Amino acid sequence: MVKPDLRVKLGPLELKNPVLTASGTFGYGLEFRPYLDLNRLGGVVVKGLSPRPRAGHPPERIVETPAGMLNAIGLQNVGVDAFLSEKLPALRAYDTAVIANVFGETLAQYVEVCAKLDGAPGLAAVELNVSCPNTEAGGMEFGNDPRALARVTRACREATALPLIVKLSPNAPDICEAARAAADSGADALSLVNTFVGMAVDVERRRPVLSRGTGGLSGPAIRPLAVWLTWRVHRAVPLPLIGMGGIMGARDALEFILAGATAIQVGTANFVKPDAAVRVLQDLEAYLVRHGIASVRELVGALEWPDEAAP
Amino acid sequence: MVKPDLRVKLGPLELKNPVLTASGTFGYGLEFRPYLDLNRLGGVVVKGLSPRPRAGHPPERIVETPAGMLNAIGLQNVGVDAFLSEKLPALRAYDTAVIANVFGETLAQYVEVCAKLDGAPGLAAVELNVSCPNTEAGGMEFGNDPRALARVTRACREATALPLIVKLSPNAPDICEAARAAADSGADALSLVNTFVGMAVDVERRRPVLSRGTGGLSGPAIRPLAVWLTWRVHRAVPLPLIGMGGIMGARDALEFILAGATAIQVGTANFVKPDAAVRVLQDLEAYLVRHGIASVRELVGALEWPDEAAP
Amino acid sequence: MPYDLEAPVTRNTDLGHGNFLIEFEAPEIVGCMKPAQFFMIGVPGSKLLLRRPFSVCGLPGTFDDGRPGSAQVLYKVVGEGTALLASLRAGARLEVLGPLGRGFEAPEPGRRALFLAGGIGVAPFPAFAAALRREGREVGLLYGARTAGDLPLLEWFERVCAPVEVATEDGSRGRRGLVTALLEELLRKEDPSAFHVYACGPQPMLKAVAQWARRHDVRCDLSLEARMACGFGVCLGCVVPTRGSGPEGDVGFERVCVEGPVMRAERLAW
Amino acid sequence: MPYDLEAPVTRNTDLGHGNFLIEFEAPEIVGCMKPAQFFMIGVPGSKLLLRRPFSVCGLPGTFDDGRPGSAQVLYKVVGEGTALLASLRAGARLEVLGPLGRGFEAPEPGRRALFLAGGIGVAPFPAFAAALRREGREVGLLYGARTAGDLPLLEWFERVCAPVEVATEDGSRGRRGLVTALLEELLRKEDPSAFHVYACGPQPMLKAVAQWARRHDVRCDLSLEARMACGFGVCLGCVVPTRGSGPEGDVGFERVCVEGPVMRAERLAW
Ligand SMILES: Cc1cc2nc3c(=O)[nH]c(=O)nc-3n(C[C@H](O)[C@H](O)[C@H](O)COP(=O)(O)OP(=O)(O)OC[C@H]3O[C@@H](n4cnc5c(N)ncnc54)[C@H](O)[C@@H]3O)c2cc1C
Ligand SMILES: Cc1cc2nc3c(=O)[nH]c(=O)nc-3n(C[C@H](O)[C@H](O)[C@H](O)COP(=O)(O)OP(=O)(O)OC[C@H]3O[C@@H](n4cnc5c(N)ncnc54)[C@H](O)[C@@H]3O)c2cc1C
Ligand SMILES: Cc1cc2nc3c(=O)[nH]c(=O)nc-3n(C[C@H](O)[C@H](O)[C@H](O)COP(=O)(O)O)c2cc1C
Ligand SMILES: Cc1cc2nc3c(=O)[nH]c(=O)nc-3n(C[C@H](O)[C@H](O)[C@H](O)COP(=O)(O)O)c2cc1C
Ligand code: FES
Ligand code: FES
Repeated sequence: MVKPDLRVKLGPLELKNPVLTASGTFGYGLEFRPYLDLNRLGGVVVKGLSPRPRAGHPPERIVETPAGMLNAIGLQNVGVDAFLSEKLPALRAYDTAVIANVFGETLAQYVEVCAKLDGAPGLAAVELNVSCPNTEAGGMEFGNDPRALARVTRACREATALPLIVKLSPNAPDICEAARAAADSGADALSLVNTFVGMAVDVERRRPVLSRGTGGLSGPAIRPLAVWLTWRVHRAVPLPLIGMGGIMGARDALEFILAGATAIQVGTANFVKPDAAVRVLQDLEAYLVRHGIASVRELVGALEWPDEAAP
Repeated sequence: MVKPDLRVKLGPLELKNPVLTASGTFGYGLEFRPYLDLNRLGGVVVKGLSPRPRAGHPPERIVETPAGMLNAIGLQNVGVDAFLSEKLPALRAYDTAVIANVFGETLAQYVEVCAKLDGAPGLAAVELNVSCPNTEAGGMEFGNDPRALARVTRACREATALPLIVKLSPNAPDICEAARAAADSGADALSLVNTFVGMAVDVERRRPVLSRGTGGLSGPAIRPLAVWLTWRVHRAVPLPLIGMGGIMGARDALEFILAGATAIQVGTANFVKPDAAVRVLQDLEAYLVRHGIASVRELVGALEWPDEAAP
Repeated sequence: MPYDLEAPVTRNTDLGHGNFLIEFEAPEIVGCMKPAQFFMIGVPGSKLLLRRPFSVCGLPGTFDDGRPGSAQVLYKVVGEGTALLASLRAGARLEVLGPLGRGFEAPEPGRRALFLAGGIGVAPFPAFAAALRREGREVGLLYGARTAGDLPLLEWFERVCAPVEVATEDGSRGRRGLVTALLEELLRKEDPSAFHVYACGPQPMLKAVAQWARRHDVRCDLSLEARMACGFGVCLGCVVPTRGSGPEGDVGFERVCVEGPVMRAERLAW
Repeated sequence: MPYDLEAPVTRNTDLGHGNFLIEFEAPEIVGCMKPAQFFMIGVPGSKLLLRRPFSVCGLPGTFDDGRPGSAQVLYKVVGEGTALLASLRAGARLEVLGPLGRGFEAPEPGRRALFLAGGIGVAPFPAFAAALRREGREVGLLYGARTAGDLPLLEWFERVCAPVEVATEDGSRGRRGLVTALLEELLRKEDPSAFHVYACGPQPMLKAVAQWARRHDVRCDLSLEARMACGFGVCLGCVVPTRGSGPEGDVGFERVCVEGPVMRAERLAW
């Protein structure tokens, strides 16, 4: 059989294959050069960028939980300027879509980062991390308030001509409402999900393990929840989706694709197996060959909903 | 050291120890006689009861996921009358609090079951499962709509003099709002959490594994989420709480107790290790002895919130 | 009465083509177990949350080289749990709950036992065949599979049972075709009411056998499979639709782990 | 350059009191590994999602009975991951990523190496001791623990290093008290600037040593521990506060897995 066609389109963003790496789990990409060929990847989403460098939270920042982990890194990052001058030049040498993940504590900070990224050569898209407390609105996360989410999306839309991806939080009261707010405000695509808020307790010391008390849950534990949210958003909103949450192998990636994701991101798996993303890609291709499927696009949302099922 | 005091009080409901078994994971209790001494348990919550017997959903009803499982049993049960005539007489012979889990598709059904249970000798309390679609309100789950939740709680409160526990759904847009609605409407205690909605896809057959499409996620995977929700509700509402979600051992039970649960329920663990609940109890007692803690009640909500933590 | 034990593996033999025969020591369980009852088996520390159901294949007296107090389980690697089992060596420990479920009943006096096995569905038959032969009963086996490699323990059955007839879908051994064709053929030559049919295998095969048995009014028991969480009746996850078990005496659901795994063919509402 | 390999366990020796020495074959990694660098080790199919970090304890040439192309790791059972390791036999397979992190640098010419170990914190020292001794350098060890059983490999060090002094909190071996007392005592007798101190052990011990080294202006390197998810710099989970690394040159956070595990004591902002 001829090689299956892996190309996918997320609105204006064209990818040579649907396998990306998730923000915060792949550093600035370059750290993975010993483990895999970056040229193989559909894209790389770098660690979240803020206007200025950030130190992040004190330890403990991470803890393992059953089939998952909690993290409260506190968005430590080099800042957008250092990213542009020190990281991007090396990264754009690879044949992969470089996507900048952006966050802010105010609308102005989001806009500032987007504007700086706007003209950057070798940048393929911007992904907005809206799971960040809005300090001007009492600390409620942007992503949990559809109006704030719409405002930040619209402002970033105006600040950059790059394809705009909005990354949804699973902690929003209604993720479909959030999806619609982003869709109506100029997003080209949606990615989902970010981490779920959780807590682990050190029962010997009788305090939370993490210094921040809570952290974001990622890894295989959340996959059934994330697949379900992907399918819900897929049926609610006409935008292309990027699915993630606990993808360890191609089988898991296919769950998201069948549930409506045009592309997927590999996150926590990168920590466990540094070449996880390339393995996902290889095995995805093998699946298409085995099933005689000419293009991965045929599978997007191709889940057959059982007759007996709930609507 | 003297034996630690394990007694706890959930409003009017007094238990000899805080270890209960969760509804739907312990049958009608009697099935566990080969595996453990029912007299050891603080209480047994039986499978959800409806006015009339229910056949439940067709297979597939369950599927394992990482550190968890999805179920869509469809509330198959013998009905409240058969429970009262066939199950309760044998069960009440044991020195353990028997708690009836109740659900309905209409408010009237909840009330009907509560009224039938009201005078039943040997019944210690009623637990309302409100994660059930309200057929009179377009199928939205009672637990996801604070007003419907308040109404059903108040109606059941009037229908029975038994201690009333309302079991919260983690799928509600705001679990604290649901908790307040139940508290304000006459609940004596709250239990949390019920299962999270999720989905698993059979990628070879390109359809959901479960006949219903979705199922409820339980097991260790959800523990960090459930512990966090317990702590949130504990700080929001003054009612006693019963915590659950992925408790496999005493360490896990202690996470919930420290986060504010006065008692806990062992669920999925009963499938994996039929004597799990008694092991939890034994090891909990050993922990108290090791730490020189006179009463388990000292630990309820005793989590030290770190200074650096988010509020 | 079931026991929940830690059982040491005494051997784990690769029979080729992904089929393995594992043996473990569990004297308490083995002492009260009947053919076609099953175990829930877990591997401590593994990433799988739930145990997996496996029929007892061999009990003391089934295989000549079986150890006292031990049982054998015949399994095929189809996923993570069975792959994990296949990786174990002697000395490893299993968590074993059993005996569970309702096993096979011996045929009425005068009837001959006829086993229908599809591939790994042969697993519950050795213990039953050995027990029946000890009582001097006649036992026949019709054994179907996709291909010759998928016929584990065939040589053992050829020593113990008669007749033993084989069908493979690719014709690589015995007749080309399905095991149900062997059944039709045999019972064209002989009087169906002289037999008690026991069938175990993939669901499509069992459905065909059940239909056939209903049509010809042959006494037929099926050993069923289902996804299981608990194995002892409390999760309600393992049900099959059966006639007369519903709330109003209509079609309802019964548990493979308690009302089965062996059920009379005519009860199934497939 | 790190490799991610499947490495067969060649032995796993119980040293008593929950301490084990495991050996595995990983020639590519071992060929370019330095003392105090570390591995991320996972057990395939286990229920743990993340690998666990372990220092290299022995490299070819460290232990007389070490196999070529193999490394030894000294570990203590403290939780699920280490308990799982302890259950493995020769022939089991590990997932091993390494070498990772910055290891020990040899002391400047003329300085003597002085190791400070707290319990299982002794793990990175054998490979370093052997390498320094091969170059004819002098190596001393001050070894503290709670009790006599918590002093794994003490006999080995007594053959290779001098002086070797021991302190236990319960006095069951050597001096009663903390290892830092041994340090103060030794350096009261000798000129601190003749030493390069290397310390590894529980955080309170390292903090005390770091303070002491700052006070006496002794060159001191610490081998740190932290919870790790990745081990190669991308999760930012393993940080410690260090001076001068913050966004404005203030206190910031550095990664134990990349900027460490060996860090100069004065850099830590504890
Ligand atoms: C009463 C009973 C007795 C059984 N006896 C045997 C036996 O003696 N030997 C043997 O090899 N197998 C037997 N099985 C089937 C066996 O339980 C499954 O093959 C096993 O659970 C698969 O586990 P896994 O982790 O390897 O696969 P999974 O990763 O769980 O699943 C792999 C594939 O198997 C299917 N599957 C999963 N669980 C079951 C199940 N319980 N029944 C049918 N299909 C399933 C899945 O749909 C999937 O296609 C029995 C099942 C039951 C219910
Ligand atoms: C660079 C480095 C090198 C190390 N070298 C060795 C070594 O050579 N030998 C050895 O025995 N141990 C070493 N450790 C510590 C070892 O990684 C932990 O003991 C191990 O991860 C515990 O895993 P577990 O699953 O058994 O315990 P868990 O169940 O994960 O935790 C058990 C206990 O250990 C604590 N803990 C968990 N992870 C760590 C960690 N990374 N550091 C410190 N405490 C932790 C927890 O707070 C808990 O109290 C090293 C750690 C690092 C970072
Ligand atoms: C340690 C860590 C750091 C993360 N940092 C970011 C981040 O900076 N920006 C962001 O949008 N998401 C971040 N995420 C979320 C992931 O990109 C991803 O949405 C989530 O982990 C779910 O996918 P997974 O289960 O495959 O890891 C982070 C996740 C982890 C585990
Ligand atoms: C198979 C199954 C059936 C359940 N049935 C019920 C039920 O009838 N009523 C109810 O309130 N909760 C039911 N639950 C939810 C459990 O009581 C419990 O809230 C949930 O499983 C979380 O706890 P766990 O992770 O310890 O299992 C069921 C759970 C499972 C796994
Ligand atoms: S497997 Fe749980 S009821 Fe049958
Ligand atoms: S362990 Fe991931 S950055 Fe150090």
